[in-house]
Amino acid sequence: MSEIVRTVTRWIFAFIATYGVYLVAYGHLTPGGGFAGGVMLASGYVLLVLSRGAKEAEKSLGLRPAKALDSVGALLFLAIAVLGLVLGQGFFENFIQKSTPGEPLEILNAGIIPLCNIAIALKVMTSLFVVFVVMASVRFAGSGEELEYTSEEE
Amino acid sequence: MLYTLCFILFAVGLFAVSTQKNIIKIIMGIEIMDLAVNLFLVMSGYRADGRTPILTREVSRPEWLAAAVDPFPQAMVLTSIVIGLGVLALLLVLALRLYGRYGTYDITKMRKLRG
Amino acid sequence: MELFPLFVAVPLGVAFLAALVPKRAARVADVLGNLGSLALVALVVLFYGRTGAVHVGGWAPPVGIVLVLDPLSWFILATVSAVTLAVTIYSIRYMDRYTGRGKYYALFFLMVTGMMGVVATGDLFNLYVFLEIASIASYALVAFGCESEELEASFRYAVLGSVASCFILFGIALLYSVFGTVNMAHLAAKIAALGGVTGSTTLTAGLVFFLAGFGLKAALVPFHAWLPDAHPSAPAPISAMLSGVLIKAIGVYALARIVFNVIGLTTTTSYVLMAMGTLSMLFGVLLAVIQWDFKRLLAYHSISQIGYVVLAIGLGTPLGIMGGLFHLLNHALFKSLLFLNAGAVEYSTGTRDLQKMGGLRNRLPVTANTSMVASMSIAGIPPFNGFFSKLIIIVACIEAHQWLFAALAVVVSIVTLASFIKVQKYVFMGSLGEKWKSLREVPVFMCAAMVLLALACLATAALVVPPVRDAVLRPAADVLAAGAEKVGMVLGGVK
Amino acid sequence: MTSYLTFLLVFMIIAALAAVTMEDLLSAVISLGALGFAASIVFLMLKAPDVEIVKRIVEVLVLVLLVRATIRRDVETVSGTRDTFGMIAAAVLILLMSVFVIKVVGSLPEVGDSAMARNADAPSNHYLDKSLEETGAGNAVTGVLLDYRGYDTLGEATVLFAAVLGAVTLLRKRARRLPAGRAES
Repeated sequence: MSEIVRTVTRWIFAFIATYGVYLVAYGHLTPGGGFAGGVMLASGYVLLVLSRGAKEAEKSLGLRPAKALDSVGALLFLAIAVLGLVLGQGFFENFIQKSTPGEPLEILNAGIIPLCNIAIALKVMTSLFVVFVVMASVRFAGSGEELEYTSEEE
Repeated sequence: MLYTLCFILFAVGLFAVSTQKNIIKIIMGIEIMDLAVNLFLVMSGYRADGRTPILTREVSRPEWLAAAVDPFPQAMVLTSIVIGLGVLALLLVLALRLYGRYGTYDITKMRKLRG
Repeated sequence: MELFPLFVAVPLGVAFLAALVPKRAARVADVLGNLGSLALVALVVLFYGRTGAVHVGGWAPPVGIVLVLDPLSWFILATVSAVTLAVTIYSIRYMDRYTGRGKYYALFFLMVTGMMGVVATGDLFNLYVFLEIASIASYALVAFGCESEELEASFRYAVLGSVASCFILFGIALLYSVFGTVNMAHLAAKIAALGGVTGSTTLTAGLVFFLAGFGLKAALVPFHAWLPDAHPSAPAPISAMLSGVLIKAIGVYALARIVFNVIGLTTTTSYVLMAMGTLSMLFGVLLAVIQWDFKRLLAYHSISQIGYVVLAIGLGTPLGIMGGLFHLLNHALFKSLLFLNAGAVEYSTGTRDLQKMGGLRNRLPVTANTSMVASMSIAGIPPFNGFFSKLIIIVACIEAHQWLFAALAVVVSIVTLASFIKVQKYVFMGSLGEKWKSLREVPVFMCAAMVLLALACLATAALVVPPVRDAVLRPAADVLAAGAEKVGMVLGGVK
Repeated sequence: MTSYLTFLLVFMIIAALAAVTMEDLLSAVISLGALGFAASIVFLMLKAPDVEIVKRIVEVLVLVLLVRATIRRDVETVSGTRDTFGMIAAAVLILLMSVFVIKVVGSLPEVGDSAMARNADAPSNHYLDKSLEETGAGNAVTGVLLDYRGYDTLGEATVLFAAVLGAVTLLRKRARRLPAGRAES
């Protein structure tokens, strides 16, 4: 991609990232939430991949760390759910809100909801990013099919 | 009246899935059907001149309660949209691999499997 | 009862962990997978005979989601865990042929999570979400070997599966737009108050959408097009899971739960179900007899045996439902065993064509004997479990004065017997081809899995004996037979 | 309000028909994009901002994915309908749909009054009423998604995880190892 596009995307990525983080952080107070924020951040990274190609985008977020982050995000969300069970109140219990109900309409008072929001956003972002890098790096020769996909060699 | 338009959109999607030869068109047909169902769900939750189901400091609680739109279909649609995206990603990967193997998007040419 | 969500949390955790396993550590994935299935079997044993509801997140049913354990869902969970245990043992050595062991176990346990979620939930939209998990995982698993026909079979299966999911979601949207709730017990109470299906046209429309959607997931006749392509091209352990439990847990169980417990069975719906069941029976077995590809033949037989189950459950009489559930368990066991045998034969000879084989009996003794047990029970030979379940179904048909269906059931059973004699003759009997002289028996893990399933087949024959039957089968059948009225207590007790 | 909605929905049906019947694949994909963005506007008019944000961004990603699959030098345009079997199945399905539409749409409530208003014991009334005290979330939709029905969202995150894992497994370079030592077929 031309030089202009690359610098412009670097700037735009900053705005997209802040908007995405805002959506996640204020998910329970204003429209938005884990999904919207995660998808927004994913589109930011996809912009980087498209403008700088899969190889160079490796620096900002590589494929292998993204896959690991994806599983970690999922495990984090499962842990929050099971934590409710462990604390004896039952699966998916909003244990923080039940024990210490904060003052309403403030940012950090919705118990496990902000935590779940962050876990979901992390997960959605990395999942979509992995799908894009994987599909962007599939090359087709005219005749048959040779995959340049950088999956680990079996 | 609006529900009929949703059904028509669903029928267009169904028509595309069952008749088109091109794989990408079939995938688009599924996308249209999914969209029609999501639309139907959000419409079933709409309340005449209602307000968004988000309580903020500006609006008084009783007035908001009287006019707020149903939040539950919106939660269902949010989940359904992301499921649709997941299915689409998988279908496109299959389509790309099939394109790599057969060199065409035409489903009738891929007759390796007997009926 | 608080630990009931572990049924979903354990396979989910195993799936996420297996995805993290690097490719060099394939054995770690194997160990993880088998530990997971052992944990599931332990959970099933732990929860025997208990009934109850878990309010997820501490919210009462119509507001929150409720997980329900009643004898019927315990029965299906037990079937799924039994087959999962055998399949994970089998795939330790079988999957040496494929790369990406960690990914295989992750997708496999995601499919199991989906099935467990569908069976355990008492909430319609939740059932849709977990049905979607099981379906997406099975689309990817069918095309695990990335060969041309596997990709194509998986694409057809994925397209038809997505259409089915859209139909099911549309059905849920219709019910929500009229009744405002998706909790099964709450819905059942409201529908009963409205006077059953005849009450509102939207309800019949919803029922039609559910029949179409779940019919497609259970491969009933008008919607069976995907099964004969998808099951043979999947790796053997996966086709065993698909035929054995997937089409039952998310197809037949979900259909029965909604038709019986939520909407309530009327004579028209029971006739529609019986018609679909009989058509599947006939179509499946007639197409199966002419097949020469081992796994494709088994796939067609799956369609016909599912027809038996749906016919029996469609009868609506307590005996019919009990026969259907009993056959569902038997079919899960002997059909997965047959697919594992087909996989073992393909593992050693490399081909699935019946004509190329012959006389493998003395080279593959364990496979031959277990396949004999499975063939006898699917064909309904007296001492084996298939005979008893088919007998109960036929008696139930006669008791319900459905002479035509009873006769057809007998005819189909005879044709199944003929088809499996053909299989035994071509694959195991006869003279050993010179090409197969150098064959050795399949690895020990695969034999262990097949022997385990064969013993399970023999053991389930005992389910006919009254004391054992009343302990397991009758309470499960009573849940369905109770239909919509008693559902309040059963499905999470919302009044 | 409903006049705008009907106009947008008619526009969407035309865009859908165009997407399905158009020859050139790329323009078909673009009209699908138009359909998606019109849908997100409809969601906005139906007072569903959360859904609108997610739908808009997902539409962008879907467009990029679809364009990725269609832009290639040697993609010869393939269109037209499938063999007779496809046509018969389509005819039957569409017939079923139209019979159903005529029968049901009469009995469906008007778009304005929601299921929540008609059923007093619908859970949504509880969500709106108590979501602030019980879950602390001003946004009732996020409250429902993450606390009242958090189990759905766990299932939903697994769906995305399964889809991505499936995509990654299907695109790995070498899927099968040579059968070690078994009789070569």
